Amino acid sequence: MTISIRGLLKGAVISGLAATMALTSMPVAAKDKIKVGIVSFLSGPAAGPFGVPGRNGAELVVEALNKGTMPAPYNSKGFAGAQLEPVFVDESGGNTKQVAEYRNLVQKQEVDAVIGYISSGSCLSVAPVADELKRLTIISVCGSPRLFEEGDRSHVFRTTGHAVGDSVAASLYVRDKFADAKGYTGINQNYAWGQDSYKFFDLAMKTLNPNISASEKPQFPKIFAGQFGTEISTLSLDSAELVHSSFWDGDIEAFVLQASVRGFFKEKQFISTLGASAVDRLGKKFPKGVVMGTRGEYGILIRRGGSALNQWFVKAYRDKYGAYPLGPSYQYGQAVLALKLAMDKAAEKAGTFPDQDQIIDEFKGLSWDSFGGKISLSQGNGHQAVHPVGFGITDWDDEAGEPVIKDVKFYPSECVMPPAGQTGLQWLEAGMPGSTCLK
Amino acid sequence: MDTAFTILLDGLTYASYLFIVSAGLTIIFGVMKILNVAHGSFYAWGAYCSAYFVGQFAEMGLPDWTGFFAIAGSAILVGAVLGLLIERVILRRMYDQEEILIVLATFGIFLILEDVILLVFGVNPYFAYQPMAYLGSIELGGITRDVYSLTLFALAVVIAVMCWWGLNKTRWGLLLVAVIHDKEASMAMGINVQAVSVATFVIGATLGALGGAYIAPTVSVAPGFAVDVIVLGFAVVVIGGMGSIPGALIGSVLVGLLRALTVHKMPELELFVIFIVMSVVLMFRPEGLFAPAKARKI
Amino acid sequence: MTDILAEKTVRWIALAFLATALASFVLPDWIVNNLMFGLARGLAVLGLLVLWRTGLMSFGHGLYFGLGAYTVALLESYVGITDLFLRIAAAVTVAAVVGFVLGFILRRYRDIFFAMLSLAFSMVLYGILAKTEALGSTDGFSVSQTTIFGWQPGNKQPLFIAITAFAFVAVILVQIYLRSTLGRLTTGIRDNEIRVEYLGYSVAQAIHIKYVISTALAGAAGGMMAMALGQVDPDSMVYWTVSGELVFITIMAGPGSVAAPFIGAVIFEFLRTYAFELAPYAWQLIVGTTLLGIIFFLPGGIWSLLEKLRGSGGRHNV
Amino acid sequence: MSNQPILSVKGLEKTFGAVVAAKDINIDVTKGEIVGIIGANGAGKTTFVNMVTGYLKASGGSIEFEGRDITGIAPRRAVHAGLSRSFQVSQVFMSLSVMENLLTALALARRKGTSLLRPIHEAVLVEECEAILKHYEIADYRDQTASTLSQGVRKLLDIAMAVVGNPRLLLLDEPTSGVSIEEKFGIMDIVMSALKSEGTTVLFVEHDMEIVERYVDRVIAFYQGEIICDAPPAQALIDPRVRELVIGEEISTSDTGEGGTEMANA
Repeated sequence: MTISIRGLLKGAVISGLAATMALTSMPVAAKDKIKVGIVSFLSGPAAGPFGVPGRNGAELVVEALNKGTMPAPYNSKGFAGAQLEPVFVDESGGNTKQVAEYRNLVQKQEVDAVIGYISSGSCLSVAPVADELKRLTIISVCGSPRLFEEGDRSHVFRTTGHAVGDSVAASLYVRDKFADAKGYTGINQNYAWGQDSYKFFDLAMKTLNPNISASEKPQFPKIFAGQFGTEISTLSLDSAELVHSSFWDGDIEAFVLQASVRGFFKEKQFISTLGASAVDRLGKKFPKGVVMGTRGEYGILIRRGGSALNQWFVKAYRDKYGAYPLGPSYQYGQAVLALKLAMDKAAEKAGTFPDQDQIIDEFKGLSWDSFGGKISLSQGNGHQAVHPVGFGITDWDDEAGEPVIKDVKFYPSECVMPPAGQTGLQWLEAGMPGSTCLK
Repeated sequence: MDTAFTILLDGLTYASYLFIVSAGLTIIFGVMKILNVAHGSFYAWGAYCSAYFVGQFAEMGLPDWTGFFAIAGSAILVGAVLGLLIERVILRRMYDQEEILIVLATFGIFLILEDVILLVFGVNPYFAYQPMAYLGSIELGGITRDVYSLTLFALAVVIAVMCWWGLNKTRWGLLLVAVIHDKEASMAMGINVQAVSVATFVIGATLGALGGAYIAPTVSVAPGFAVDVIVLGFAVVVIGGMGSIPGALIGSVLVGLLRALTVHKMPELELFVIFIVMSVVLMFRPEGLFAPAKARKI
Repeated sequence: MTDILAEKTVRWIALAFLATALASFVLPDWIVNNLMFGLARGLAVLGLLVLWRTGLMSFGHGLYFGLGAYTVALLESYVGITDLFLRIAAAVTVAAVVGFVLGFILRRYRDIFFAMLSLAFSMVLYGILAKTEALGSTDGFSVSQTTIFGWQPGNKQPLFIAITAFAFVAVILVQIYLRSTLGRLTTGIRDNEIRVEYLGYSVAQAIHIKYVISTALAGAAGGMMAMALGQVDPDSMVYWTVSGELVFITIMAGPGSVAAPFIGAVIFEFLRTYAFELAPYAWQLIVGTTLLGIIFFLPGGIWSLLEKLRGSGGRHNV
Repeated sequence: MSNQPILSVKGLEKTFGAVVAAKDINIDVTKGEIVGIIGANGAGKTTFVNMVTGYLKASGGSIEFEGRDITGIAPRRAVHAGLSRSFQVSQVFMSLSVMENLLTALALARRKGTSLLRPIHEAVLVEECEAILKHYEIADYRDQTASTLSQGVRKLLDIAMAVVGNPRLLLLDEPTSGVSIEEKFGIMDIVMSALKSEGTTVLFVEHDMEIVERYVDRVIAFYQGEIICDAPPAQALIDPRVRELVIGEEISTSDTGEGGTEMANA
C-alpha cells in the first residue's frame, strides 16, 4: 500500500518537474505533434447517446485529418502540419470534478487545447478556468446560452448553437404546422438545462403563438428518475395537446417506452428538441409523428444526401462504428475541423508553427463549411457559433427499414438566435426584436 | 374524482416499485444489521440481465410472454451468484465490525460493480420492452394505463404476502424471527446463524435483482441508473423502520401517495418530498414508524 | 496553548505544514492544486474525526460542506465580497449556525439513526439548491479569484499558503479541544453515557458541542474548496456521494491522529487523479477496491501504517 | 438543618405498565446515617435508587433532598445537587485506564464552564487521583485498561468515581454483587472507612446479610415494591416477615438469586 502510494507521489513529483521544465523551454518552432484533450461522457447514462458518439465523431475526423484522407477543402495533412494526439477524458462525475480534471489536463498532461463538454454544467464551470489558465478550449455540444452571456471569454469558443435557437425553432415549427393547437405544456428534467429549455420555449411561444395557452402544470421530474408513470398521467389529464421536452439519453427512451404503451402519442403532439438518439435506438418502437430536432444541421435531419463532405462523414462513420453518426458526432467532428482551419490559417500568416495567441486570432469570427452546412462564429465577439436550426416529423421508411424525418424545415440563424450583445433571456422577453421570422 | 382516482393509482404503482426495491434491503438489515449500499448493484445487475435475456429471446423469435421467464430467471441468477459471492467473500469477514465500516464496505462493492457492469455490458442502453408491449393497455379513470405497471402492484402484493407467510408460518421464518430478535440467544439455542445469514442475504439480493429485472422493460437500462434507487430504498426503509417488512410496506405507500399528490398538485416539490417525509418521521420516531422503539440509554 | 506547542507530535505537525507551504514554491501547479483540494477536504474530515471518536458518523456532512461553498459563491454574486478572510469567516459562521440549530435534533440520536437523519437533512438542502434558479440550480456558480485585503494575487499560491495556515490553526485548536476535559469525554461517551451523566455532565450537550465543531470545520472546508476550484454546484458539494466521500476518507485516514485526515485527503486526491487518468472507464473500480483494501488490511487507516513505520505501535488516544 | 432529614421520600410510586415496582414508599434519612436496603430480586430496591437519582421518573410521590424538591430531575442535576450513586453492574469507561477514568471523574467534578477546556492531565488533579487510588488500594492498577480489571477492582473504581465529587448523599447499588467472598469485606472496609471519614450519608442496597449486619445503622426491607420493615439491624433481621420474605429465600438460594425471585413473587 505505502509503496504504491509513495511510488505514486514520487512519480507525480518527477513527471510534474519534468513538465515544468518542458514548459519553460517550449519553442514556437515547427512541431510535429500537438496534444488535445477530448472530453465527453465515457460512462454514466449520457455515454451511450451523447458521449461515445461524440468521441467517435472526433476520433474519426482526427484520424482522417492526420492521414489527410478527408475530402476537400480539408485534404491537407495534419494541423498546421502537426499530428494531433487525442487524450480522451470522461466528463461524468460532476462539475467540480470536471474543473479538477481540466486543471490536470492543462497543468499535468500539458495539452495544447481542449475540445468537448456536453453538459451545460461542466462547460459553464470549466470556461472560467480555461481563461484563468489561458488554454484554448473549444466547447462542442453544451447548449447553455449563459456561456458567453456572463461576459467575454478570451480562450473559450463554442462551435455550435445554444438552447435559445432550439426553443425558438421548435415554436416556429409549431406556428407552421400546428397553429390551431389550444394549449402547450412540457416535461423537462429538473436541472438547469431542462428548466432553461422550457423557459425559452415558453417565452418564444408567447411571442410566436400568442393564441396557444400555457399549462399551469409543466412537469419537471428528477433527472434519470426512470419512472414517469405519474407524470404521464398528469400530462394526459392536462388539456394542453402540445408537449415540449428537452429530455435526452435514458430519460427520453424510458419516457417514450412508458408513454407509447399508454397511447400517449396518439392523444398528444410531442415536441422533442434533443431526443434524436432515441429515434435510431428504439427504431420501430419510436412513435411516428413526433416533432424532432437535432439542434442544427446534424444527424438524422440531414442523414440522407447533403454535401459531399456530409456523405463522406456518414459513410466513414458507419464503416468504422457500424452506426449512423448522431448529432454529437457532427458537433465534435466540426469542432476538430474548426481547430484545423484556425491552425492552418495561423501557420500561413505566421510562416512558422503558430503559437496559441496566433491561433486564437484566427479562430475569432471563423466561418467554415461543416458537414451539414455553414457555421460562423459571429457572436460573443466571434467566439459563439450560429447556424440554422431545423425540425421535422418522425416517420418509418419501410424499404430502408429505418426511421426517417419528414417535413424537415430549417430556420436561419438570424431568425432563431438573439442578435450579438443581447442575452437570450432579454431578447425573448422583449419579444425577439429583430428576428427575421416575426410576422 | 378522476384525478383523485388517478393519484391513488399512480401513488400505489410507485409505492409498489418502492416496496419491491426496499423489501430486500429491509430484510437484510433486519437479520444481519447491514445497511447494504450494494443493493443498488443487485438492482442494476438484475435489470441488465433481464434486459439482455429478454432481448435475446426476442431475437430468437420466441413470443413476447417468454420475457417474463427471462425476468424471473435473471433475478434468481443475479441474487444467487452476486448474493453468495458478496456474503461469502466479503461480508462474512466483517460481521464483528462497526456498522459504519460495513456500510462503507458495501459502498466499495457498489462502486466496483458499477464499473464491472460498464466493462461487461458496455455504455449503450439495453431495451426489453417486449413484456410491456405484450400486456398492452386499458382505460382506467378516464386515462389509458399500461397493464404492465399495474402488474407491478400485483407483484408487490405477492412479495408482501410471501414475506409475511415465510416469516410467520414456516419453521425457517421462526428461526429468522429469533435471530432478528436476539442473535446471541439464537446462537446459544443452537440456531445456525451463519446459514440463516447467507440464506437471508441471497433472498434479499434476489428481491433487489427482481426489482431491477421487473423495472427493466419500462426503462432504458443504462449505466448509473441505480444510484437514485439506493437513496430511495434507504429513505423508505428508514421511514418504515429498519428491518420491518410491514414498515417497508407502509413507508412505500406513504411515500408513493405523497409523491403522486405533489406531482399532480405542486410539481415543484417533487424533488425532495421523500426526504422531508424522512426527516419528519425520524424526528418524531427515530426508529421509524414500525420498528419497536428501543429503550434509550439515558 | 504554549504547552500544546511544546508537544512532540504537534511539533511534527507544524513542521509538516510548514514544509507543505514551502513546497508550493517548487512543485508544479497541478500538484499544488491537488494538495490544496486535499487540505481543504481534510478539514471536513477532521470534523468527522471529532464525531467518530464518539462513535458517531454523519452521512450528511455534505450539507455543511455545501453551505460553506455556497456561502462563498453567494457572497460574491449577491454582495460582491471576494476577500479571503471574509469568505472563510462567513462560510464557517453559516455552517456553524445551521449546525447549532440542527444539533438540537441530532444530539438525541446515535448510530445509524444519527447517520441517516444527517443524510436526510443534506438531501433536503440538495433538493432546494437543485430546484432554485436564484441559487444557481444544478449549474451552480463559478467563484472568481480570491482577493486578500483588496490585493488580487496573480496565481493560486497565496491562497494555497493561506489554506495551509488555516488548516494548521484548525489542527491545533482541535488538538487543544481533544486534550481538554471536554474533549476527553469523547471516549467516555462512546464507552458509557450513563456514567458521564452521573459524573454531572450532559451527554447531549457534549455531543452538540462536538457536532457544531465538526460542522464549522466542514463549512470552512467547503468555503476553501469553492475558492480552490472556482466552482460550486449541488452535485459535487451537497449530494450524498459527497458526504460518502468524506466518510470514506475518514475511514481511510484512520482516527489515530489529527494529522491523519489531511494525509488521507491528499492521498485521496492523487488516487482519484491517477485512477481517472489511467482508467477513465474504471476509476470507480479502483477507488472501490482501495476502500475495501483499507477496511480489510488497514483497520486503523493509513495513520496506523505510518505509526507501524515509525515503530511506535499502538494507537494514541489523542 | 441538623434535625431536618437530608433525604425525605413521601408516597413514592412507580408502575411499569401493570407491574407495580414501588408502592407508597416513605423514608426519611438523617445526615450521616448508613442505611441498608434489603429485599429479594425484583422487590424494587434498584427502582428506588433509580428514582432517587433521577434515572427513572416516579409515577407519583415526592423526593426532597436537603429540603429541596428533586422529584424527577435529570441524573446530572441530582449530581449537582449533591447526590451520587454506584451501580450494580460497574459503569466505568471500559477503554480507558483506571487513572484516566478517575481523572475524567475528578475533572468533571472540579471544573465548570471554560475551565473544562484545560487539559485533563494536570499535576494538581493527577496528585489527587494518586491519593484516591491509594486510599482505595487500587494504585497497582493505575495504568491498566478498565475492561481488563477484575470485578472487585472495577467495583472499587466505580465507587471511587462516584465519590470524587464529595456527594453528601451516596447510594450504592449492591457494592459487593459479583465480587468473590474473599474480596467483599475488603472492599466494604475500604469504602466505608473512606465514606465515614467524609461524613457522607450512605444508602446501600445489599443482598448479603453479613455485610448488612456489619456496616449499617438501619435496615429498610422491601417486598414487592413496599416497605415491610424499617428498623435497626438487630431488630430488623429477626423480624418474622423479613426472615420469611427476604432472608428466608436469601439463605436457601444465596448462590442463585433468580430462583429466589420466583419464590418471593409467588
